[in-house]
Amino acid sequence: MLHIYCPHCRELREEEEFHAKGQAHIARPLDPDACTDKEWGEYLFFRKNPRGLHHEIWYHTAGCRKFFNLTRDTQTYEIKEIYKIGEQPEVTADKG
Amino acid sequence: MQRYSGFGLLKHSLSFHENWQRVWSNPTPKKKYDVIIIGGGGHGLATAYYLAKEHGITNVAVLEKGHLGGGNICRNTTIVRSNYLWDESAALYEHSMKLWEGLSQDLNYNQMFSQRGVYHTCHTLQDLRSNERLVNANRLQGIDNEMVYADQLQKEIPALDCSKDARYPVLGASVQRRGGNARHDAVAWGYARAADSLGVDLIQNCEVIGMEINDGKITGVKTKDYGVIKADRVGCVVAGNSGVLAKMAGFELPVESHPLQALVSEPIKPFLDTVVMSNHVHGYMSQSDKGDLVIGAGIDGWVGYGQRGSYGIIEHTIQAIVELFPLTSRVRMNRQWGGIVDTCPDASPIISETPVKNLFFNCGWGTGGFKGTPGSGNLFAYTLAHGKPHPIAEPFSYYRFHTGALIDEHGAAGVAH
Amino acid sequence: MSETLAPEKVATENVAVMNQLAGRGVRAESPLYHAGLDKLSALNPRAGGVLLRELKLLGHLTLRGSQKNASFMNGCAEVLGLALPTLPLTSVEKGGVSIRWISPDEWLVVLPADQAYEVERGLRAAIEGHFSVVNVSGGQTILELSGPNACDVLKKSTVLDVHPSQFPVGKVAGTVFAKSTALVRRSGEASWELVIRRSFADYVWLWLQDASREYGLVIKS
Amino acid sequence: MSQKNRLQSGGRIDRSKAVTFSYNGRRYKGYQGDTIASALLANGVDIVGRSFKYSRPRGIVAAGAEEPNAVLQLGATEATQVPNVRATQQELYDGLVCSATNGWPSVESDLMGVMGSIGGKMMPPGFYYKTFMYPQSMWPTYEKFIRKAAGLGRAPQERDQDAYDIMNQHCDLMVVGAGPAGLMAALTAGRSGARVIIADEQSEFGGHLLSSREQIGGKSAADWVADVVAELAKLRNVQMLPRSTVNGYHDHNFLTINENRTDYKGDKAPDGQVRQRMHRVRAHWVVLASGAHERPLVFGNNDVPGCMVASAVSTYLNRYGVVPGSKLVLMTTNDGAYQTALDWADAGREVVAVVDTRANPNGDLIAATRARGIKVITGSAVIDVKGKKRVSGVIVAAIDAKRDKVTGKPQQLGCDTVASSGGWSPVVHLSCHAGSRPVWNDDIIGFVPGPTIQKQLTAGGINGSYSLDKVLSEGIKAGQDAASRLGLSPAAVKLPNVRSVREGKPMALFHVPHTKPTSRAPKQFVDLQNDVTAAGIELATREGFEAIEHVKRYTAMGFGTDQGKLGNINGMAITAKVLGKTIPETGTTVFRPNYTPIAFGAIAGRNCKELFVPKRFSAMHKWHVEHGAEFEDVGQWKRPWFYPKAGETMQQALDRECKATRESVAILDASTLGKIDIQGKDAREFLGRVYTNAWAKLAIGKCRYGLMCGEDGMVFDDGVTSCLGDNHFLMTTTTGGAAHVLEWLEFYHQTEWPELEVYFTSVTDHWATMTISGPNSRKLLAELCDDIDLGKDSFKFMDWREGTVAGVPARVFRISFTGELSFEVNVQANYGLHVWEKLFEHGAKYNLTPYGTETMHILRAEKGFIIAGQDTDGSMTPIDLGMSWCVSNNKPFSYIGKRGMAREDCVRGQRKHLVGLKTKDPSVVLPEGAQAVADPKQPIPMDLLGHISSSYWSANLNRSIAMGFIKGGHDRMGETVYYPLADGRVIEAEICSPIFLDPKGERQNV
Repeated sequence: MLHIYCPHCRELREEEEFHAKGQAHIARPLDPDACTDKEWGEYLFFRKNPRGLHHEIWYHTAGCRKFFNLTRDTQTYEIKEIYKIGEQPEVTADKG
Repeated sequence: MQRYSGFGLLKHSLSFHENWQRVWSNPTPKKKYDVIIIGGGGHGLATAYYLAKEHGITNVAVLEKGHLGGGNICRNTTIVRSNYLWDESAALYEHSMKLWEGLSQDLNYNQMFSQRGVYHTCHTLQDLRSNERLVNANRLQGIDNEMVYADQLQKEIPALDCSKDARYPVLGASVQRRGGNARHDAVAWGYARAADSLGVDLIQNCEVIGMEINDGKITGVKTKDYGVIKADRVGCVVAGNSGVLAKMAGFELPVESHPLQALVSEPIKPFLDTVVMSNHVHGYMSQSDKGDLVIGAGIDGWVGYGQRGSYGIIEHTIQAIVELFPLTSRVRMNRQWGGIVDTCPDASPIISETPVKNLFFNCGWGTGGFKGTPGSGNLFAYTLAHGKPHPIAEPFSYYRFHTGALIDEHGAAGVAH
Repeated sequence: MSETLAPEKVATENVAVMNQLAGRGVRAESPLYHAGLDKLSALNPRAGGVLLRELKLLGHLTLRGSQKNASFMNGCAEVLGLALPTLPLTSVEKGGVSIRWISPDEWLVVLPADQAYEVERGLRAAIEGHFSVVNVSGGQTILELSGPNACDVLKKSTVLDVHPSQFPVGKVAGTVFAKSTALVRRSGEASWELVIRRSFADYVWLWLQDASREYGLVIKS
Repeated sequence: MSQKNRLQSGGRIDRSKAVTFSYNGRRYKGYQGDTIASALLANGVDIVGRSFKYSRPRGIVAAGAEEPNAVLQLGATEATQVPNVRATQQELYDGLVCSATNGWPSVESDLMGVMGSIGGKMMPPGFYYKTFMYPQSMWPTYEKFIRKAAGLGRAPQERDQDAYDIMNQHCDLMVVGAGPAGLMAALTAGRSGARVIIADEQSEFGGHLLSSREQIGGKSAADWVADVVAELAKLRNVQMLPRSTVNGYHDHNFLTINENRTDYKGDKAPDGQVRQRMHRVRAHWVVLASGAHERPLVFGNNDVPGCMVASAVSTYLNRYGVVPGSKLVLMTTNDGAYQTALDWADAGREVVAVVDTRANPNGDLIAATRARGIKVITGSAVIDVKGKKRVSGVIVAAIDAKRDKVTGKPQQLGCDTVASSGGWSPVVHLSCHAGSRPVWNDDIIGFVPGPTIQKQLTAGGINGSYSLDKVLSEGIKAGQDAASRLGLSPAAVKLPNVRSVREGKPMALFHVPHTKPTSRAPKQFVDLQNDVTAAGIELATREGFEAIEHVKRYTAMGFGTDQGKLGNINGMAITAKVLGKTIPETGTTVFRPNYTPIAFGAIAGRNCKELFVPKRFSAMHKWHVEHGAEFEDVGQWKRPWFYPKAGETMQQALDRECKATRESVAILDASTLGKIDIQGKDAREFLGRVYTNAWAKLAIGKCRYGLMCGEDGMVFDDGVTSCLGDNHFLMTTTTGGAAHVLEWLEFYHQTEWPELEVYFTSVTDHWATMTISGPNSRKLLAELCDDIDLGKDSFKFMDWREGTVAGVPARVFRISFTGELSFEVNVQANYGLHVWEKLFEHGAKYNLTPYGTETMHILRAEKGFIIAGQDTDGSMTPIDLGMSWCVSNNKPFSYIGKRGMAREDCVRGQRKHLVGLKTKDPSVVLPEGAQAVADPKQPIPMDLLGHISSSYWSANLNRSIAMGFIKGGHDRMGETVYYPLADGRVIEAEICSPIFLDPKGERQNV
C-alpha cells in the first residue's frame, strides 16, 4: 500500500484515496490532425514502462480532486519526488 | 528421453529412485544459434519445443536470466479457457486449447489438465447480455460455451450463493466446459524437458544485457556472463520485462507492466470442482487438487516490477469471494503473491515483427498468458521459423496500435483472466 | 406566466442563479429521512459510546476560485462574514456559517438553507473574474458523530489519522469513508462532522450502525 | 479422564478453572491457559493427524506458529467450523470441539496408512507428473481419487454468523513481537513519547520468557514481564495488542495485524462483539522483534509421535506444566537445548541421554547437565527412531567431524520422547514481504533480515541474538533509535541484570547422516506437513531441479499451512550440500504474506452482505419500494426496473408501461443520470473540445445532445447538456459513467488546458430528476406548474425553463428519450419525493404510470436511440453508430476523438455498423447477443457479421424490434441475415433503419 504525499493537501495519505493515471508528461499533440497514424498511435498507446524511475500522474480522487505528478521507483515502489502539474521532475534517471 | 509412466515409477521404486535421468541438461552456450529465444518461461520454452518439433530447427538456445519457469508461469492461477469474444482472439485461444488437450501425452509429462469447466457469473442485465453475446459468438466460432441460469447454476455449483438477497445476485453464467485448470509448474518443466530432449540448449542464469543490431537488423545478443551470442533470429518472450528488452532494442511498446496478485487458502476438502469467475464483483476461484482455494486478485493500477501489489486489492478480492461463496468466511488465507503482467491497451497480446528486422516479440498477454502458453509457443515458433507471423497470429501485430485495428477484449465479458 | 423567468431575462446573464428553496407547506426530506432518526432518538438507550445526529437540510454551496484573485477572496470574506481558509485542510466557522477547505481552489460553505440563495447572489455581485458558486444543498447532508468511541468508529471507517496530535479541532479532510467518501471535520474535542453524499446516505447509515454496535449507538435528534 | 502428563504444579495455566473439551469425539479435561496442544499432551494423546502423502501417524512437534502437524478441525456447530486450526495456537475454552483432519476410519487406525507405506515407495517428489497420463481419457477418474485425498480440514456448510471488522491505525512505531526485545523497544519508545503499537500473537506478552526459568533484574522472568506490561499499560501513547499476529509488512511501512478477539472464549463471538479484527497499520518506524524458531534436526523416522523440537518441550513443561513423555533423549548441536534436559529432569522424569553432535561441547549448561548426572553422548547423533505410533527408542551412532558419515557402531536407547535442536532460525518473514531478501549469516547459522528501504529496525532473535542480555539491550537500542529518528529525545532505560551463560560454539548440522545412503535410509523428514524428505530433495536435484525454487516447487517443500517455518532452512541446507554449494550460493528463501493464515471473513471485515458494495438510492426510492418495483443494479445504483402489478408477468408489466407512455403519460425516475455543473467563460469552448459535435452557438435556454469519445475515437458516453447561462452549462452523463466523465473533464482541464477558465462541480445527487413522458405530459405538468408557458411554440423541444412545479422551484427540460412529448423536471433532491407524489396525485386521471429502466430501454429502441454501454463496447466510432450527424469536423479545435476516428482501420469499409433488425416473423424476439451470419449453412467457424445489442417486444408496434451490428450494415439495408441460436433455431431478419417508430420525430414536437 503506497503512502502518498498530496502536494495540495500537503500531507501523506493512503493509496485508496488516489487513482494512478499512468505515465506523466505525455502532452497531447498540438495539431492532432497533422499527426500520422503512427504518431497518433504512439501518443495513445506507447509507454516508457521503465523498471526503475517512473514519472507518473496521480489523482487525489477522494481528497482535493487535483492531479499531480510523482516520481516512483517501479522496482522498489519508493516515491522519490512529488511535484505539481506543469512542473518538471528533479529526480530523473539520467541524473542518477 | 526417459519415458515416464506408472510402470516406470514402479521400476524406479525398486532402485530407490536413484536412476532417474535429468529432466534437462545445463549446457554452456554456443557462439551462434539459428534462433535465440530470450526468456525461459512457459511461452519461451513452448516456443523452443515447437521450433524443434514442428519446424525441425534445433540449433536453438533459450536464454533465461534466472531459473526455468520462474516467472509468471509459476505465479498464476492456472486457468485455461478459450471463450474469447472477437474472432481473432477466439481463434488464438482455441488454437491453444486444442494443444492443451493432449499436451500431457505430447510432452509425456502430466500437465494435470482438468477440463472441469470455467464459469463466468453474471450479476447484472448487462453482464447477461455480454455473456450471451460471447456464447453466441463462440458457438459459431467452433468454441464450446453455453449459458446456465441461476437455478441450474445453483445445482452445478452448490457452494455458490445464487440467492436473490445477495448484493449483486447471480443471474446466470456462461460456462465453457472444456475450460479448466492445469498444473502450472508442469507446463514449464514439461516443455523444458521435451525441448531439451530435442536438442535445444536451455541456458539458465544467463541474462541478456544488450542487443547486437546493425542496419536495423539483429545479429545476436549480449549476455552478462557469456558475452555476445550470435543468432539469425531472436524471439523475445519475457513477460514482465518486455519493456526493458524493447528499450535495449531501441523502441517502445504499447505495454505496461503491472502487479497482478493472487492468493491461496489453506488446503481444505474439495467443495469446488470448477472454476468460477466473476468480472462484476471482481473475484475468481478454483480449488486445486491439493485442496487449496486458488484465487486471482485484481491488477494494481500502476506500473510495478516488484512482484507485489497493494493490500487493498487483496481485501477487495476476498470480499468478493466471501460474497460469492459465503462458506469461505471461516476458511483462512494462507499466502499471497504477485506476478508482473504486461498489459496491452486492448487486453490482447502482441505476437509480431518489430521495427528491428529478425527480432520478434511475443508479449502483452496480460492475464491471458497461462492459458495461451501452448498456442503462443506454437505460433511464435512458426513466426520465428518463417520470419513472418502465422495467420492466426497476424492480427496480433505490434503495428495494430498504429492503424487502430485493436482487438479490444475489454468490452467483452471474457476479459478478466 | 412569470415575466422574470422568461428566457430573454435569463439570456442577459452569464450564469443561471436560482432560488431553489420551496415555499412553506412543501415537505422537504433529508437524505436520511427514511431512517426516522427522530423516532429512533426517542427510543434510545441513554448511554452509548457513539452519538449520532443528522445536521439536515442545511445550505451547502461549493465555491471555486483562485486565491490569486483578490476580488474573489475579498468578495467571499465580505459576503460570508469570514475569510476563506487558505491553509490546506482547515475550516472556519462563525455564527451559522462554516467554511471547509477542499482544495486550493475549492471550498464548501455550509449555512442555513434559507441563506443559500442570497449568499450566492451576494457573491456573484461582489466578485469579478473567474469563479463559480454551485448550490449542492440537495446532494449532501452532514452527520455529527460524538461520544467517547466516535474516534474508534472513524478508525473503522476511514484511513485518516484521527489522533488529536494529527487531527486538531477544525481540521478538515476529504477521504474515503468505508466504500463511499466523506469530508471529515473535527468540530470539537470529541465531535466530528461528516459531509456525505445523498445517494450514499443509507449505506453510511447502515455502516455506522454496524460499526458502532459494540460501543452502543445513541441517536440524537 | 486423567491428565497423566500434567505436573502437580507450575506453569501459567489456571488450575482453578478446569475446562472440558472434546477431541475426535472423546472428552478431555484441561485448564484455562492451555492450548489444545498442551491439553492433548497433558492427556497423553500422541497422534494428532495423519501425514498428507504417506498417511503416517503424526504428533505434536512444536508449541507455536511453526507447528506442522497438529492442524485440526475446530467447531461445535456447523456454522462455526474452522478448518486447519493449529492446536499449538488455539487457546482452550470450555466446550471446545476439535478433531483430526485426516485418517480413516480414525487417526489411530488409519487404513490409508497401510496404503501409504506400500504406495509411498511409488510416490517420490513429482510422481504425479510422471504418471496418470495414459490413457488420456482416464485423467478425470484419477483426479477424482486424488481430490478425495486432498485437503486438511473442511469449510462449514452453513453461513458464518460472526462479524469481523477492520480498523485503520497510525503510529510512530510499530513493535512486532512482545518478547524481551519487543517489550524493551516499546517501553523505551513509549517513555520517549512516541505513539507505539506493540502486537504479539500470543495471549500474553512476554514471548519465550513465559516459558523460561530465567531471572531478570532479580525477579522471575514472568514477574519482570508483568512489571513491564503494567508500565506500558499506563502509557497513554502505547497501544497493546495481544492475540494479534502481524501478518503482513507491506510497502511504505504498512502492516496488517489479525487480532483474535473472541476465538479464545468460544466457538462464536458473544453478541455485539467481532470475532476477529484486522488492523491496518501505517507506521513511521517498525521494530521487528519477532524472535526465532528452533530448527529440528533431520534424521531417520524423525516424524514418529514423540519427536519434538527441544524448546517446545521446555515450553510445555514450564508454561503449561505438562511433561510430554517419560523418557527423554535430547539431540542437540548447541548448548541452549541442554536447558530442556534440565527442565525435564526437574519435572522428575528420566533423561536417558543428551546426544550432542559436537565432539567437545563445554559450555556452562553442559557442565550443569553433567552435574545432574545426566549422560551426555558427544560426537554422536540420533540416526533413527524406533516405534510407529509413539517413539519407543532411538538408534544413536557416532558421526564424523564433517557430519556426513556415521562412524561408530549404532546403539539403541529406549525412550518415548526425542527432542532435537539444530539451532535457531530468525523469524525473518515480515522483513521479506516488501521485497527484501534475507542474507545468510555463518556465525549464527541462519538467515537474518537483508537490506531494506523500509523504515525498519530489528532487535533480538531476528538478528540471531539469543543471549538474554543482548536481546534486551538490542530492544532498548531499537526503541531509542526509533525515538531519535522520530525527532524525539530517547529515554534512558537501564538494562536489567541477567545471568550470564558461557556458551560453546554451535555446530552447523541440518541433516543427520545414516548408515545407509539417504535414498535407502529410513525416511528423514524435512517438511513434515508436506511429507518432504531428505531423499526427496536429493532426488529433485538429481533430476536437474537445482535452483532452490525448483527444489521447493518440485518437492512442495514449504507450501504447507506452516509455510516451512521449521523445514525450509534444513531443506536449503540439504540442497546446498547435494549441489556442493554453500547455502548463500544455493539461494535465499523468500516469505510472502501471511505469516500465519487469516480467516477470509476477517480480511473482508464489515464489507459483506448489504455492506459489500454501497447501494445508492434516489430521493424517491422509498416510493418505488412501496409501489412494488423490481430493481435493476446499474453500477451501485438500485434503479426501478419495472413495476409489476399483482398477477402480471414481466412482459405484461412492460407492455402496460410502454403503452401508457405512448398513449397517455408515464414517469421515470431519472435521478441517477450523472449531472455536472459547468461554469466559466470558457465552458463553451471546453464542451466543444470534449464532445464530438458543435457547441459554439447553443443559445441560453437550449439543450443539446452530445457524444463523447476517447482519443481513440471510440464512443464512451453521451448525454444532454443545457445552456443555463452564457458561461453556465448543465451536463448530463450516463448513470454508470458519471464519475469517470467528471474525472476525465478534470484531467483535461488540469493537465492539458489549465488556461481555460472553467469549473466542474458534480450535482448528480443534488437534483432529483423525473421524466414525464407521453401525449398527456403537458396537461399533467400544467396542473402543477403555472409559471412556465408550456405551450408548443413558447417552450419548444430541446428548450429548458425555470419555474415552479408543485410549489418547488424547478428546472424543466423539454427533452425526450422516448420520442414522446416529454418534460424532465429537476428539483432539489430534498423535494424530490414531494414533487413525485404530487404528480401522482394529479396524474391519476391520466393513468400516470411509473416506468422503469426496461420500459425506458424499449421506448428508446423504438426510436433507435443508443444506450452507451449497451449498444457500444468501446470499439465503435460515432460513424459506426450511424451518428455522423453528431460529429462536427468543422470545429477549429481538433476535439477529442477526431484524430482517433480518422485512423486507417477506423475509416475502412466493412466496419460493423449499428442498424435496425426486423425479424421476418414479427412475433419472434431476437435474443440479445445473437450473432448474425450471411449464410447459416456455412461451416464452423462461421463468418460473424455482428451481434444484437438491444432487442425487445414492442407492444406499441405489436412486433419485435432489435438493434445490432452488421459488417458494412449501413450499405446493406433490406438485406437478410440469419441468427443461428444455441437451441438450434435460426432466426431470419432484415436489416433496416434502427428508427422503428415515428421516423420524422413528430411525436416529441407536439
